[in-house]
Amino acid sequence: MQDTLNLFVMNIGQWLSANLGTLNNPDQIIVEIARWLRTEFGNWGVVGFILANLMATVPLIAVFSGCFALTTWLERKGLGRIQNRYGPNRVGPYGLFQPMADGIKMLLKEDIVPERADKIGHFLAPVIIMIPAMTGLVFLPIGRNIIAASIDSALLFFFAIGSIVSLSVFMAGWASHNKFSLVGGMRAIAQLVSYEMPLILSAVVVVMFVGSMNTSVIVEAQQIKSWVTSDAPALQCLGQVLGWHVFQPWGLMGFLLLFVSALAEANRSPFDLPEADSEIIAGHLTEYSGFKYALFFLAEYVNTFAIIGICTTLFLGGWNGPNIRPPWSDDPQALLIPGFVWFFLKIFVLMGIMIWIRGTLPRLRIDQLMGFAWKFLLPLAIINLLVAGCFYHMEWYFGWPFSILILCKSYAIVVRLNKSKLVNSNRTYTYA
Amino acid sequence: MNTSTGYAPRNYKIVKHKDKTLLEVAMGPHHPSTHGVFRMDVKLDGETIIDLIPYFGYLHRNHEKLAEDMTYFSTMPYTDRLDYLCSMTNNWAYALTVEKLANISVPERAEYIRVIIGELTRLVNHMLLVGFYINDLGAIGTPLLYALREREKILDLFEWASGARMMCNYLRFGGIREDVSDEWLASCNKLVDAFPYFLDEYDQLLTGNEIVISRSQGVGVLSKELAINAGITGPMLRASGVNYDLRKTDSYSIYDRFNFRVPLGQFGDCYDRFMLRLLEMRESITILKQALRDIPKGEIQSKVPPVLKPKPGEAYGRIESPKGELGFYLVSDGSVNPYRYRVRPPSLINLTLLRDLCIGHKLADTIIIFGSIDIVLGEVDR
Amino acid sequence: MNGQGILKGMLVTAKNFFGSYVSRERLTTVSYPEGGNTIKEQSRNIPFLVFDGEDPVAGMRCTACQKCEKACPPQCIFIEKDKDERGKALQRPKVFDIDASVCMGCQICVEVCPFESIWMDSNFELSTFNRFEGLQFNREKLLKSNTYFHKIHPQQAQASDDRLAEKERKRLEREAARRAEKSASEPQV
Amino acid sequence: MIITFCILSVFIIIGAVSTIRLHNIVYAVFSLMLLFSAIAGIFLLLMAEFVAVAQILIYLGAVGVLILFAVMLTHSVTGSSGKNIYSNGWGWGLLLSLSILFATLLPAIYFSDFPSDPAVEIIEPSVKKLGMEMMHSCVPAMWLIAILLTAALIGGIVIAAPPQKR
Repeated sequence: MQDTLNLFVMNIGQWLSANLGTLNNPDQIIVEIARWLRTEFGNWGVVGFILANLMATVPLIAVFSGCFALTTWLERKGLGRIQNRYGPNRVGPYGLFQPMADGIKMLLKEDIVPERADKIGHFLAPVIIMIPAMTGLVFLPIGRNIIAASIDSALLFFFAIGSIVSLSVFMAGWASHNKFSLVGGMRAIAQLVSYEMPLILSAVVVVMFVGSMNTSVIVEAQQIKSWVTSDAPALQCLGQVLGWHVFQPWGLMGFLLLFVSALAEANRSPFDLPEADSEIIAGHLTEYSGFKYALFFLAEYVNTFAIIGICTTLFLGGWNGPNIRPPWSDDPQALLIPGFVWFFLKIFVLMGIMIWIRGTLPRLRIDQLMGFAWKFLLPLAIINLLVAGCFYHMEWYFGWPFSILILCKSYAIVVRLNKSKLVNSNRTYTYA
Repeated sequence: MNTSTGYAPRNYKIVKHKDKTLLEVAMGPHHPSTHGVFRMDVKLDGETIIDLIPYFGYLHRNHEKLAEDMTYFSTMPYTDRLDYLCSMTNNWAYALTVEKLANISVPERAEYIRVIIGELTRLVNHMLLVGFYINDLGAIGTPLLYALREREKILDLFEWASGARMMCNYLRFGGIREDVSDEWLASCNKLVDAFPYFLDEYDQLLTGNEIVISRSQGVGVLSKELAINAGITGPMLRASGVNYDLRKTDSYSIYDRFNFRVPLGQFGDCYDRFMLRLLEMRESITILKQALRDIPKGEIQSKVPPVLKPKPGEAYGRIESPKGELGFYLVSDGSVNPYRYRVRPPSLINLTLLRDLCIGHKLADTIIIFGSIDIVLGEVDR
Repeated sequence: MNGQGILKGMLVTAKNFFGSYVSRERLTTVSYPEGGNTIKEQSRNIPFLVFDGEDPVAGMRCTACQKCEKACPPQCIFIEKDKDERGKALQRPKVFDIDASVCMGCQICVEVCPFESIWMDSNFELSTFNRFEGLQFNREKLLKSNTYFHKIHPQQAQASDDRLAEKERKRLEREAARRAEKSASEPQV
Repeated sequence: MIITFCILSVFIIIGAVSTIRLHNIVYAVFSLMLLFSAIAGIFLLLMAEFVAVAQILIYLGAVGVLILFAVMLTHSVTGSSGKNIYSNGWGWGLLLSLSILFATLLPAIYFSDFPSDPAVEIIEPSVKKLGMEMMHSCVPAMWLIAILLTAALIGGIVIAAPPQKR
């Protein structure tokens, strides 16, 4: 074992000296190291095979759990500041060690399982909720060819995996044998199943335009090729940004629909009925404590990251961002700033918006939630599909006004249809 | 003896209701949004409420029996604990009743300070109600903390005047305990001028909010006749459109000197009750402005014998507390202690209608209807 | 339902979010141990006994008249009169206990006390590990000097000193008047 | 490759047996889910991504949740009835089923001609080609299914909707 190790170290030194000289595309450093490691593991046999697979997945889980810790801190700080108070500022500078403190607290807390709960279901629920959360991350193109698995039907796989969440939430609700969690479980299934329809339909628009469900192809399609390959750096920057789908009329509507149903899929603010703390204490999480609760929490946040990641890849141009081709490099596709910087920036911006929404909006009732999905989001998604189809075949000077007109009109019609008689009759208050 | 037989036997009864099976849930004393210790046994068909039985009495402290063997004066601090959110209006009602019983006159300056304190307490109470109501709706704390931020300023004024933030024990028979300095009046003026900005911010945040509208309009509708028959008083009654405000009808103490308006609702549902509190806050500000403008100098407490022995008789004094008509009924037999001491709690009487308002609505609506009735368990259980 | 209300609401929270970094008025929380605490001059918590001069027991104003014991609503004050060696009752309490866990700080004892001897303290850090020894305040724990009284409640202390001085002056006048009247009646005899 | 295949097939057997044997219906549904996901795994091994995705989406996401809904709404869920699975003639039943299995399976294997070395050319399974195929050759079938599904959906809603009081 000793000689393979120093052989390994010697190779590293050799490789570094060879490559650092040219550095013709700076954002590919990680990809170069990964490719080189994979060739190195190749000749290690079975151990190498396992290590190569781990290399693809372990950094993913580590990075997104780190993002989870950062978002809990961001959320508590953001909500604090919205409510005119400091966020956590005792543990570490500006409270940065607060997620660690929470983690340790969760580890040390006693894990109470109610006496009448059926143990197997109670134990399995957090395990099963981790599977869709983590596998959802596999299809996110974090940087230029930094992706765990770029398979052909990536998007479809993502939505298929997403539907398992409702199963585990119901198992948690059912297994803890508590009336509030039973109600929470039922609400969760109803909500998750009925919000998958708008989610998938608003994502289909992008597949229709790009022609493939492979996420890295979708992200590539969001660059204006002619501008990016031109020489002027300004044009390169604009090429990377203006190509995003969100700047198309159908893209903007699709993005809004996708973001709203993502809020519902991830049980975030206006739709957090499964664990509505003012009505049914903590919904399906009532009987969980200690590390199982932390697992549920981690899975929920990682699930939110996965769905926000899909939002950015589909509409906000995944790792595309205003960066230019480094002048010293000859490779036309090289980029100065690595792609994952933009990807994580967009994720945290969307997360910030979710925190902002959580700080402001109250909760919907269960029947309004259903009504909102089936009578508001779904028709708009279908109309958006129709408009995108026409937009695809029209010239741009016909397409833009047509789609903008149709989308706004349909939004107004659907709003009027949903306005019930008694509700929002604007109230007059007589003064005696 | 371990009764569980491996499978999980049900511990709740499944009640046959025609053909559907009902889930009986105890929204028990240990529930996050019952504003204190209060239990509702709810029969659920899916999410809609079939039957609701309220249980209260968890916070019963035997207040009325206790008062029968204490002197009139030493019961005063206990009235703070009745409706612990607005302690000074309880003192005022009790002091009013004893003054009626022993016909003690109250000097001018004391009357003005009592009105200022009463209206400040009304602001505090309505702010808390609106904050907790939106918190029950689901906005995690943001409107509540804005309300608490404003409430802090008023509690600082109370602490400056009486020495304590919530349990002030500030009013005495025939006036108030300590005079209020001029700086206090100046800072009170500053607060009253700055308050409408907070209310406008609140309006912009909440009243137009679609989710608040769709969740609270048409929920828990209280008709005029039912409200009058059930003896409902206060903002809940006015939300149904009945024009009955003790400050206007009784015009006790010096309320006839201030001109202010009384807002009335139209439908009497949760949204009206919520909006009414916001509008009443604006009216309280107009009263405060007028009171602060023409408060006279002078002594603050009329001569009262240290150990009060009112001649035998009875008296019933009532005021418009932020929750409704708060009344005290005292019977004295000439001795130092009252023979009978009875409190008319507006929260309890408003609570009796909970079952009629909630039936047919969803589980989430009961929390909102309960929140909009504005209950403080200290007053309900006494 | 067309979303304007929600957007307006979001603007308000955004204004508060950025406001909390800028204006003091939007960030009202005070971090307690480090930052200041907002004790007002009149704020009251648990009563204490005032003594003049140096020696606490000698300078005690309290004469054990037990008025406050009778008037206290939750009856949390316990007084025992002091006896000197020959068993004659002294105008001083040997035992003056206040059960701080029962006392609700209602200030009735201060109003009832005719000798300005019991006043309300504004010190609120009273937490102890033991409910019985820690919160049963005996006489030694309750006695505090008049200077301390002037430090925490300057106006009240000044007012009570004026009243005491006034009473002292009236007593001296009565004394002088009685002496004058006695001396006037003396010569005729 | 072989190891994963063995693990998955073990899961399939466990899932299938426990679906039948378990008294508690809720556990039976969960083991059914295990079965479906193991089958999806095997499809993935065969590089048939689209079919694996369809398997997860349809069986695990929809059929599984549907059965859970059905289980939730039935009354005695914890299966306390505990009827005994073993009827006395189980030996003969097993023998009969095995004989039928071999009578049909063996001739099928014997007569069908496998290509000599199976993986001669790996057909490139791509979703695009499947899509094209679906849209071109079997469009009428697509339309038929679409109409059938909408009819079923509307029928479901009509049954579930509360009776409208005229």
